[in-house]
Amino acid sequence: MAGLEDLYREIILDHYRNPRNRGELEVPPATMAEGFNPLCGDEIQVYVEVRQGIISEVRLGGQGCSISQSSASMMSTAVIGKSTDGARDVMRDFKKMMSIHEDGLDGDATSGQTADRPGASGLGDLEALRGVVKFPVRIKCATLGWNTLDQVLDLLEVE
Amino acid sequence: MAGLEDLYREIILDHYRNPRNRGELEVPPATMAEGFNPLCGDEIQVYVEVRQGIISEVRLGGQGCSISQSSASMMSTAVIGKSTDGARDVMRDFKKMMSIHEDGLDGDATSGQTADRPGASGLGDLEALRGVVKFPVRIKCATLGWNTLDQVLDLLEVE
Amino acid sequence: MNTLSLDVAAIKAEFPLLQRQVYDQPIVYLDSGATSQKPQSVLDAMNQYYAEINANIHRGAYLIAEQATTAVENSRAALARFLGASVAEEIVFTKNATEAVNLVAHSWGRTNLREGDVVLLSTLEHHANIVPWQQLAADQGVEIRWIPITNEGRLDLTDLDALLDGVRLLAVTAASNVTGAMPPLRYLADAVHAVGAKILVDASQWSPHRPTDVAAWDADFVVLTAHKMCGPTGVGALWGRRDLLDAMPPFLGGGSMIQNVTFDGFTPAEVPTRFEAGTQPLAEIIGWHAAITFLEGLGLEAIAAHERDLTAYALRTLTERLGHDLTIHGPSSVEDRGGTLSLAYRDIHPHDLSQVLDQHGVCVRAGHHCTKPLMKVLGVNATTRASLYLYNDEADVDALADALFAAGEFFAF
Amino acid sequence: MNTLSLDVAAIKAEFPLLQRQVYDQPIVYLDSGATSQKPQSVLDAMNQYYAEINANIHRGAYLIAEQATTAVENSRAALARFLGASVAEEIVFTKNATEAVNLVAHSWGRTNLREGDVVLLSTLEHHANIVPWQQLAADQGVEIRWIPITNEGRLDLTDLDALLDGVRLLAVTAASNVTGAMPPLRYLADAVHAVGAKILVDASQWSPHRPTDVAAWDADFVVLTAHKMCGPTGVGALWGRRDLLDAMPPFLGGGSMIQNVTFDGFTPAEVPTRFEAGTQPLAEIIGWHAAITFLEGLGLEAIAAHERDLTAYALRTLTERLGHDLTIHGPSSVEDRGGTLSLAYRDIHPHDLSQVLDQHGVCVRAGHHCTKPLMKVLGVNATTRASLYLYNDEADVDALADALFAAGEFFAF
Ligand SMILES: Cc1ncc(COP(=O)(O)O)c(C=O)c1O
Ligand SMILES: Cc1ncc(COP(=O)(O)O)c(C=O)c1O
Repeated sequence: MAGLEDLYREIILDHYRNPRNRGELEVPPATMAEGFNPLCGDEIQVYVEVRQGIISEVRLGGQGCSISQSSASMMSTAVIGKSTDGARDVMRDFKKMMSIHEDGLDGDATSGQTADRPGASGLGDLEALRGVVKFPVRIKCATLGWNTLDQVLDLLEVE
Repeated sequence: MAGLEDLYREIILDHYRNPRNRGELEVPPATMAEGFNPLCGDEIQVYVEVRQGIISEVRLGGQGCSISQSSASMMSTAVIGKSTDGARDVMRDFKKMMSIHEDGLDGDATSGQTADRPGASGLGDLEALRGVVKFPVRIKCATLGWNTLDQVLDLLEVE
Repeated sequence: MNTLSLDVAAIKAEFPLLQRQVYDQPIVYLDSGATSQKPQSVLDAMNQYYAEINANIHRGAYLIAEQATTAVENSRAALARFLGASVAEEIVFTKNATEAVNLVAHSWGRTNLREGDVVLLSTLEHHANIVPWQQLAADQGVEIRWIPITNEGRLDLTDLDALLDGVRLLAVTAASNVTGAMPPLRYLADAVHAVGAKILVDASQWSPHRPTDVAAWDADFVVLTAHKMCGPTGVGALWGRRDLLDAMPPFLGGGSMIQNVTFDGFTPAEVPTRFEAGTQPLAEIIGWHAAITFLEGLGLEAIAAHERDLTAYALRTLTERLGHDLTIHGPSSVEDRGGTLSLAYRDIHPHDLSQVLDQHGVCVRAGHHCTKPLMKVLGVNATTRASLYLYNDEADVDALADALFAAGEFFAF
Repeated sequence: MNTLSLDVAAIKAEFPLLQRQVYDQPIVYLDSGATSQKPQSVLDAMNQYYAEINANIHRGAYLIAEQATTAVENSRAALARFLGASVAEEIVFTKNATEAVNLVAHSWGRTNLREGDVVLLSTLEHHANIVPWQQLAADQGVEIRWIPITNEGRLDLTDLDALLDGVRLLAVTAASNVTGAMPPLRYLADAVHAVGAKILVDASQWSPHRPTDVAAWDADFVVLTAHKMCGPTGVGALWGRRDLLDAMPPFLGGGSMIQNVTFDGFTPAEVPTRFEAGTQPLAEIIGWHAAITFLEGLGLEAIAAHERDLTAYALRTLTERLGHDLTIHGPSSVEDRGGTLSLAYRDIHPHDLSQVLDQHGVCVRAGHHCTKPLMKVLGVNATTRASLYLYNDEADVDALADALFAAGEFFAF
């Protein structure tokens, strides 16, 4: 049975208490998208500025729980300095880590231990969010910022 | 537990084998309505001719099971010679006998014995259909002709 | 304290789930506003259905099909009586309260409402009683108007007369699933009828807790859902005034709801069959009957009295124990108020709060509770909601207070 | 005879209802086409849900709500795999197959079809796959066209090319609930796709009996219902191709199906949540998973083989025993045919016939089986239908033959 310590790892609480990259960016030159967690009403704004193909700045607005806030905060530090493709790679790895359907359809999602899965490396601090899959209802919290980043990247591609 | 003998009383089988008043009447002067048993697809046509306020003729068309056919057949003999109000009285008594909700909401419909209820007298041969309430699915068979007669009487009132 | 009018220990013993432990502690279930737990008698009724009379109804002329048909129709009659309806035919079974609202919006709404007509909603409404009307508004150009609320989370009826201008339907909850407020339904019905409009009452949060009487409300439509009133998932109902139902076209099409089908079209069946397309939730309808029997066994008045006392205890205890750190979004008195307590504690996000409460065995809901317009007015994204029911007692309230306190410690950076 | 590929005695023992007696005789249940019986494992799964994890899903951050959420999503994944779907998100839970057809007719139909477009139906269709299209036709001026049938009750595809002119959707059953005929779905899908149309398959009478593979059919939409495949009442599903579902507007509005709701309107959620308004039939979804596990445990190929053998035995036995007094409305060979036997015996009305059969413990259905257009073509108002399933054996068929014979005696005036 999963306990609080699986969820509220110290680094998560740290990002919650001291969120990185809060604020806004001017649009344009930055691009912005807004995301909702339909289950709890949390919302987030993700601002991204790309210079010469590299994500130079990310800013985060909105409000949410410790999981959505810390996940977005860690996301911002993880993608700054990466190309948009590089950001998509991190996103893919993160979403893989968050997927309850991963270990084969119909498996018991709460038992899936995936530490040794290849793609899940390279996430750095974000690894601390692995415990969230044991709390399926909170997965949408952890992925809120990411899905919104996804929208921003889509917008950037269209531009 | 109800057995076949509760349903297929001899008089019912007799009316099924030898249906009274089969046929058609010219419309007008007669009035006709068509009824469907939506559960099984049976259909019936009821023709009624009224002269000086009295039902002078009834004819029945269509096809159906022994219960719907015999009930309609008995109905025809019961209402010929009556005023339309008189026909409605018989209809009310018959429907009362057929009602599974009668003995108080929520009662066990299959156990309700209502022989000593006042309104239920005067039905004559139609009393033989009392056993049908023990087979709730067949109630719609027994009332098919009556509901169609009801429509005819409504049409007559409008005229 | 031993003032409660129900023997909660005996009642708890009838609910299998309330026997279970979570994290090695007895469960403290305070989320009955989302769904109630079920007594053994309800599970028994469904098991018995499946083991003895499972058959599709209305169309089989064999014994178990007859028995299933009778059981379902008895259930309809029992629900009619429970609601104070005059005839069983006024009950239409649906899969939940949500489908029931949609049925009215599609069938009554699309037939009776035209561009410019107004549907009046209250700010307290659940999405189930908002979105179907917004869909109608988008399709037909109907206008949606809102009754505002007071600071205490009750309806603000000061400007009711003006609000009623052009209104064809008022759709209003009998009890808010967030603030607990219980609007004055008869007063509203009279006002609405005076302008020739209809009233639909969402009784989802009322019928589990208070005696329901659709005639005393003078309602036109009432929707409710079994799973919040000790019944199973998968079934709800619409009650509608017979003359209104009779005049409404079908909504879902399919088996059973027809009188005739030809290659060229169909003729709908009578009410209520007209609205019951396809195989109904048979076991669930029968389980619901057992739930009604259970509630009536305790007595709806006794349940109401119990909940009023327990709510008063909760309002007092939480305020005393947690003081200014706690906000309760709802009336501070128990008058016309259900046992729904929407809380904000310090600045701890409801998701985090409820997660810590869970570790203490305390089950509460965190979120917008499907009332986003109301959240907007309350100025929050989400609340933490504890909802009391007939199997809760003072010890459950105390456990909630303890757990809130512990959460405060956990997140005290 | 011991050629059947399932151990029916062992299987029967798992079904509580098949243990019961009617009129002091063992029950002979031959009405699985209307609804199947349920194995104990399905009842256990639902009881366990209610006793251990009953909670409303997706919105509670406490243990049992997490467990309920996981159980429901596991069920969705299991159903996806059972149907050969590529992703779980293509599964939308409904209350039955009927609601699933209505969902497509309202959401896809009202968005994509215009006056003059043709919806092609087969003459074999159940009202569930007729009436929603007739409602659409009446609302939008869509034309309904019918594929005729052969004397043996199979689709007559001779003029398919001509029939397809102007068609935007073919809605067709995978197995007739009257004649048992199983149309060539892949052939139809290819023909339909060649003219740029879509195909909706009603798998209600297929999925209980044969391995289902929506990809092999190349279907666009598939509907099915749990209660005919050993699952509980109160739940069904729509499978739809992801790109089609993604482009469809919501149908029922309410809680859960939204991303955001404001005073001015709502934004729908992603697929499949978009189509799942309100509290879902949670216990039923979980019970359905147990049913799928049960069917997969026996093996769908083994079930199919068993039913083919038993159907062959039944066709042979009934014809031998009852001769010219008996008419079977359906294919005389077991190829592309299910175990549904629609009978006419002498001139005894099906209602009367089934009533006498009941006294012999034999449960069959009498009526139009929600296929009135088909009845018209067959030239009858009703048939007596016996339908075979995995728990039936040769003794059940023999009991049917005996009872038919006895009914002949009873009504021999
Ligand atoms: C072929 C067919 N389609 C659809 C249905 C409808 O299923 P349900 O009543 O569960 O919606 C049935 C069963 O009655 C059927 O036999
Ligand atoms: C006030 C209110 N109305 C409607 C509903 C919808 O009920 P259901 O989800 O059973 O349709 C709910 C419960 O979620 C509710 O609290």
